[in-house]
Amino acid sequence: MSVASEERAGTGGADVPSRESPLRSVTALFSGPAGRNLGLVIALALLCIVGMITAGDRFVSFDNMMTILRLASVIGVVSVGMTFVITGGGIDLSVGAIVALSSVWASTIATQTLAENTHWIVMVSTALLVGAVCGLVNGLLIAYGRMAAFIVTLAMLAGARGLAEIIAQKRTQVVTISEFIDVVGGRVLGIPVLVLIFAIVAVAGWILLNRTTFGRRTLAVGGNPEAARLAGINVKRHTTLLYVLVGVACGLAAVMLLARTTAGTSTHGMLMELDAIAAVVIGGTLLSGGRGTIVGTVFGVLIFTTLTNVFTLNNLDTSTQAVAKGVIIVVAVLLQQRVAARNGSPP
Amino acid sequence: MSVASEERAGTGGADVPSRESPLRSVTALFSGPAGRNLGLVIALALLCIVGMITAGDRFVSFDNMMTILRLASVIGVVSVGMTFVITGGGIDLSVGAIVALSSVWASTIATQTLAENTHWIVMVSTALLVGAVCGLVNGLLIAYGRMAAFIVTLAMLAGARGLAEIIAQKRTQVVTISEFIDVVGGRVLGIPVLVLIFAIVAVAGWILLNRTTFGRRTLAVGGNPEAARLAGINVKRHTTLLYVLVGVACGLAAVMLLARTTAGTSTHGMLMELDAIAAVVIGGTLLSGGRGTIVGTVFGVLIFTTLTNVFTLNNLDTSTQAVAKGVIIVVAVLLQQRVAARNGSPP
Amino acid sequence: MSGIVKHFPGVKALDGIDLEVRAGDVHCLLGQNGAGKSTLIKVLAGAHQPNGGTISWQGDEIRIVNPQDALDHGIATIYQELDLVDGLTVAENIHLGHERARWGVVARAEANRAAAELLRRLGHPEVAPDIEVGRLSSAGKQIVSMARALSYDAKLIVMDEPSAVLDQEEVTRLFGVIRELAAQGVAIVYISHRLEEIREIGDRVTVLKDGRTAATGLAAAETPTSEIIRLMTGRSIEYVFPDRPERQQVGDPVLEVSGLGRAGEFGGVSFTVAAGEVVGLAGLVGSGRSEILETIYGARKAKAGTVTVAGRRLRAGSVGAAVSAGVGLCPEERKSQALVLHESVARNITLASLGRFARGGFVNRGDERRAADEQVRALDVRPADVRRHVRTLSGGNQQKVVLARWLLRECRVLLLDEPTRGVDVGARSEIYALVRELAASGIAVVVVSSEIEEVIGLSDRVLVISDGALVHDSPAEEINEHQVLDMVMEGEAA
Amino acid sequence: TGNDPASQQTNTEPRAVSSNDDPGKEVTIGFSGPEADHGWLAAINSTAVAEGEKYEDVDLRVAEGTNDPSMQISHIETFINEGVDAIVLLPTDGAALTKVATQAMDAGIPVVNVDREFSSEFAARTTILGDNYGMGVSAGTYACELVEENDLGGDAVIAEIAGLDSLPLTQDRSDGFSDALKECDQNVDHRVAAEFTVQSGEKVASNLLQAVPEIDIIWNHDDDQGVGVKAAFDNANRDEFFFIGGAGSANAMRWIQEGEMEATVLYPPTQAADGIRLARLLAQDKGMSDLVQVEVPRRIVLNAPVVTKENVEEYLPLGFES
Ligand SMILES: Nc1ncnc2c1ncn2[C@@H]1O[C@H](COP(=O)(O)OP(=O)(O)OP(=O)(O)O)[C@@H](O)[C@H]1O
Ligand SMILES: Nc1ncnc2c1ncn2[C@@H]1O[C@H](COP(=O)(O)OP(=O)(O)OP(=O)(O)O)[C@@H](O)[C@H]1O
Ligand SMILES: [Mg+2]
Ligand SMILES: [Mg+2]
Repeated sequence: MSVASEERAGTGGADVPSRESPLRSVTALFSGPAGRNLGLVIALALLCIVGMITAGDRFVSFDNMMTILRLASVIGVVSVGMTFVITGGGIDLSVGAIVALSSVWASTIATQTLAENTHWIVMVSTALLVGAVCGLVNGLLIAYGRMAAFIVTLAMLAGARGLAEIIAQKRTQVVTISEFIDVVGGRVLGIPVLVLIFAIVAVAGWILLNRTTFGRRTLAVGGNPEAARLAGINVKRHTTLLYVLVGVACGLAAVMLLARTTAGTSTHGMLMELDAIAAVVIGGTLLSGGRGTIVGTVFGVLIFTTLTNVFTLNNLDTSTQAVAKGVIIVVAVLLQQRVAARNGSPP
Repeated sequence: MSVASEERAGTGGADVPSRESPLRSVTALFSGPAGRNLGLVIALALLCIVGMITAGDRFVSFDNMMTILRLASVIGVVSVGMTFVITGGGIDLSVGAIVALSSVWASTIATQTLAENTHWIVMVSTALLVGAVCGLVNGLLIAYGRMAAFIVTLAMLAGARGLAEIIAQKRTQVVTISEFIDVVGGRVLGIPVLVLIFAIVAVAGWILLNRTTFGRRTLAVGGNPEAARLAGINVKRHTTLLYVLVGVACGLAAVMLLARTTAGTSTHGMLMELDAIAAVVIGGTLLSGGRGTIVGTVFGVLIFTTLTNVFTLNNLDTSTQAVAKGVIIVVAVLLQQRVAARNGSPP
Repeated sequence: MSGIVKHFPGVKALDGIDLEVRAGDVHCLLGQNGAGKSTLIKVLAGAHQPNGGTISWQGDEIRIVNPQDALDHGIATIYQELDLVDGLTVAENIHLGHERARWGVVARAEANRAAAELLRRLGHPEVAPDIEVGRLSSAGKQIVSMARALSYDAKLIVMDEPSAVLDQEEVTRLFGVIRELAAQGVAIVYISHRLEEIREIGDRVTVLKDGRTAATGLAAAETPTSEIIRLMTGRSIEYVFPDRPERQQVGDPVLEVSGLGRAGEFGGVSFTVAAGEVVGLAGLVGSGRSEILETIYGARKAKAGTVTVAGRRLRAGSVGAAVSAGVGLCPEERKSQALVLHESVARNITLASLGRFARGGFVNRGDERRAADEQVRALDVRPADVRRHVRTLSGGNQQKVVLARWLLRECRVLLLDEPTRGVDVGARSEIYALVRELAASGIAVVVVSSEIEEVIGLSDRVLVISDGALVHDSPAEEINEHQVLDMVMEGEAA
Repeated sequence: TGNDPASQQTNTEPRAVSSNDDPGKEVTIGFSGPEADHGWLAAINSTAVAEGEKYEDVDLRVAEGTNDPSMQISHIETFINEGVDAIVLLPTDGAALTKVATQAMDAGIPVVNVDREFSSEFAARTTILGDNYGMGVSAGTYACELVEENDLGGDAVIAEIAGLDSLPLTQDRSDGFSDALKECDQNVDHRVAAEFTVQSGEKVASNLLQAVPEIDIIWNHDDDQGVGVKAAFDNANRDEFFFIGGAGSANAMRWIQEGEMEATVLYPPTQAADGIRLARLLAQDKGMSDLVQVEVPRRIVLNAPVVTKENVEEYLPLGFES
């Protein structure tokens, strides 16, 4: 049995190229990450074309682009965090509530007074810390308490929002530190700081997921937790860290909302969980874990915010918007699937 | 091959009884379905005890029990349907929206006029039919369009509610057929008809899941769809049927809401999806599919509604309620898990 | 390891096992399905916590509380159930948990290079380190698992049935690597159900039976096979294939396959199987045999050709049509394709014939239980408790459960894909006998196996598949192992 | 600044103190309202609770706020089971709560209907209505005045930022607004709907500003979401329009003082507090000594006045901190 190995390439699956059709070779260009997201690119492009046709200059203007991006930024940061949790086989329903609690805690009189006497960075740290602690509680209960993520974060959803209401007494707490609003809510080189933050988070998230051991382990933990455990990964600790990560993302989102709306309230982030999960899943991250894409998530977020923008530019009424949104989601995902299937990636 | 079989019994776990601790023998009583739900029984019992201590007669009165059960009935019917979908490996976020659409469609002037001229059963059928069709659309897209259930039903959530708003023009449509309200909203032998409907649905659901081929196939499809397919089960058709089933349950819930509130509106069933999923998951049905319990779901629903009732009787403020609810969910599930683990069933 | 005890709820999987492995030794662990081999090595690997017993490592008593501990001590394990992450690349899987990284950032080029080096050492330079593991065949995955074990620079490597999914040439290559490792002083624990392998590679043998050590430290070369089988099973069996019945007049063709093909997988496959005939499909791993079976069964949609069962043409791509025409398939990967793991044995057995126990859609659970019980007894599934979750059964017993499903269904055509993978000697001969019995009762059987000896020994007729094409079709008596191998290679070279 | 609970208390104080405030027999009053998930509803709740606390003879039971009519029905059923002496009910949906309110009335428990009206006369003993349609009319009429005063002509660009669009009250406000605009031959050119939250207000407002490069008048239904709306205006540096608010939060009144907002239409969150007062009187079988009438009237419709720079000082104490 001394057959040269290349004769039996079959074993390794390395015979794939030989079986490739001409069509495959053409689209092979896209079989990288770009290919996986080609459907999304097409969907977003179509949406932009519709925007351009129906709203013309009002749509393509720089200001409008920045408006879309600014709207995308808050939910985008949360969605990047959510991508990690979902890729790691979990889910977090409490993101919106954590955003609310962080925003409220960071804008209490006590915090604001302290920040006024020192530096507004105190507000920022408070929000991040509150987010991290909420995430930690989620993570510990899920990983070490072995409870279903759905249930734990649902409980956190109720608990954190209730706590936010108690702290804020259901009032809107106006942020009085104008320096904070000027900096975080302002612009650098014409680009809103919020958009920059989103960009940094997205890039950092991409690197973290695709280029670091943390990211690779996240995929392993989500894809096959038992295999990950047997490979010596501390699955519980890793899972906990994932929830802390999304908690910190929520804290950051709270900071961004504080700057954007100039107020902290317990209603911030209402239903954000659904929007974030939708963006992540539309982007191509598997809800069952083990496969995640930050680029897809960013596209998912942009599709949703562009959709709202185009709707508003066209003065559509809310009910029609809702119906159209439902149809567009289905079409976008079908498109994405067909394109992906053609590129040979698994569905 | 003439060796007596008892020689090899050791491997088999036939030695179970001999190693059983006294504790185990005691709790063995509960190791059946009752055991799996023992944690829930305890949680509900504790809740009732708290209710009795804090609210005394006001809590234990027959009327109060009926109030709890009537509140449980609508969400209960939906949750039973949801149990099937989740057991079959899916999820349905659109239940609330389908309830809204069904209620609105069944209470339009056109339908009501028709019903008035014939019989109110027309209204009921309309609601059930609308629910079934929505479920069918969900099911076809998920099973045959191979789209993620989360996304499809999220789209349906937006679409169906938008459609409901368009049909009702965002107005509340009052049900004028008093016979319908008297019958469905009335009592039989002192028991509210709504509660009877819930009871019938729960029992029927239990039989369907545990005693019929349909239920068994649901478990197989949820547990390992590929194995189910290779065993000759038509997985796609079965999955579609599951969504039709939950759609019909939503239609029925809409009928119950019509009788309960005497009105159809596009705001019916708001956030019902979260409540239903929470009840199902707390009940012990696996979100990943393959394991479902109707009894657990009923307990889950009862725990949530009793909780609300006890809170109201004790005059708790809403925010505190939210925090308490979060904590209680976590404690109930932990309790449930520990008891289950002690009974030897896998977590 | 001495006196290791491990309980599972309801089972005492290990009841005081002793095992001693020396550096540079290839220590073979034998035992029937469910004897506790995998459990023992999982205890050693830190995946399970023992309820009793001690482990000594290089003279010191140690406690292994998690897999990381074991790896830190230099104990690497190739698990029986493939333990890879589909979404990661080959290189990432190999280095999972001990990534080559700087400041947490993976050094991808370096990792790929190291992975390629390991794969080359295993004789598989063609496996690209940067392709996703999910796209590999099971043999490919097994190779990645081995590369992973090698990547640890371990002093003890445990291999749990690594040869189960490999064909003979792969196994030879694996043995080369094992010898090389042993020569470097690495200790190997090798588990297999193929006794001839033990003889070829093993130094010493430990036999487990029912969670206890039946014998330990036997010299692999000297101990006669019959003695080992006796130790394992408590009885002596002749490890032979059942007699092929006289080829009386062959029955009517039941299964007719003509011109069957799927783009890129296989094409132009035509053959017929008569009632009472056993037809074996031989070929290398990856030659497309599984695809052919699955296409006949309708689990994959045929792009060309037809499948006819008892004169009725089956609708392409419909499992339902195949099943109702009386075709059954025991798929290649039992865990992912055949079993609903957290359901009971009974429910897994009756899954395909639920309708029979139902009246008006209601399942008669008594009938169901009785039928399942009957099958469990007939096939000697252990433990013989139909309420037990299939997940807790050992691999071989799981395979029997899958077989039982189709026996209960009473099919006309049975397609068996690697029916004896991971099955112990005793059970194996039982399965062979069973296949014969089934054929005798008029069922047409198609068997795929990577063991050419098995294909020839069990079948009436042997078909050889090479590179997706049918290259040979003859009665089994007229062909031998060498001829088959030659054809397999030639066909591929052509 | 806006977090001082003390300032809240003062809002409910400036009322004529009558003999009716003398302690009477102990009464239990049940109060149920929608989920207090934003400023106005929170103010409704807190003023109601504060009102209840003011009377030693009132034992106020507050049910969990909810947006689910089915849940609210069960709260009312619980009140009936408990045998409270009166119920103050701000329904999530008037029609949906009519049946259970009628049951309460039939059980001899007087029901005070607040803000959103039942579909039957028999469901409430007394109805206190904030006038949603009237609120739209006030806003529209004021917009008409602005058009006239500033000579905006026939093609003035008028935009509307509504609240939660699925609520009937939002429809009423919008209807009133467009009906009033018709009077001066104007119409709503752009309409978006937020969700009564700061975040949603900011979101729809920033999109709106992109959709319409030049706006003359914007009416925002709700001053609470107005915080976000205003943040969007500031961020886009847009102030070419007249900004009219709704509800009348303290924030809005301060903006009016500072000239950052043109006006706001009052929609007092004290209705429920008034409801508690009336419920107490009903339960204690007292009349309204402030009126000549002996009995508590069946129907009270609150005025929806427009607060502008001219009269803001006068209304500031009524502004609720949202
Ligand atoms: N997680 C578990 N829970 C309960 N029982 C288990 C579990 N894992 C293994 N067992 C039981 O322990 C016993 C030993 O199983 P093990 O997998 O070690 O057998 P094995 O010797 O490796 O068999 P095979 O050759 O079939 O792989 C079997 O009876 C099995 O049913
Ligand atoms: N889902 C898939 N995606 C890509 N390639 C695949 C897929 N399934 C199978 N293949 C490839 O098709 C070829 C044949 O598959 P397979 O391994 O099932 O053949 P086989 O002859 O049945 O081998 P075995 O002995 O392992 O059963 C292999 O090269 C395999 O890598
Ligand atoms: Mg094993
Ligand atoms: Mg195969």
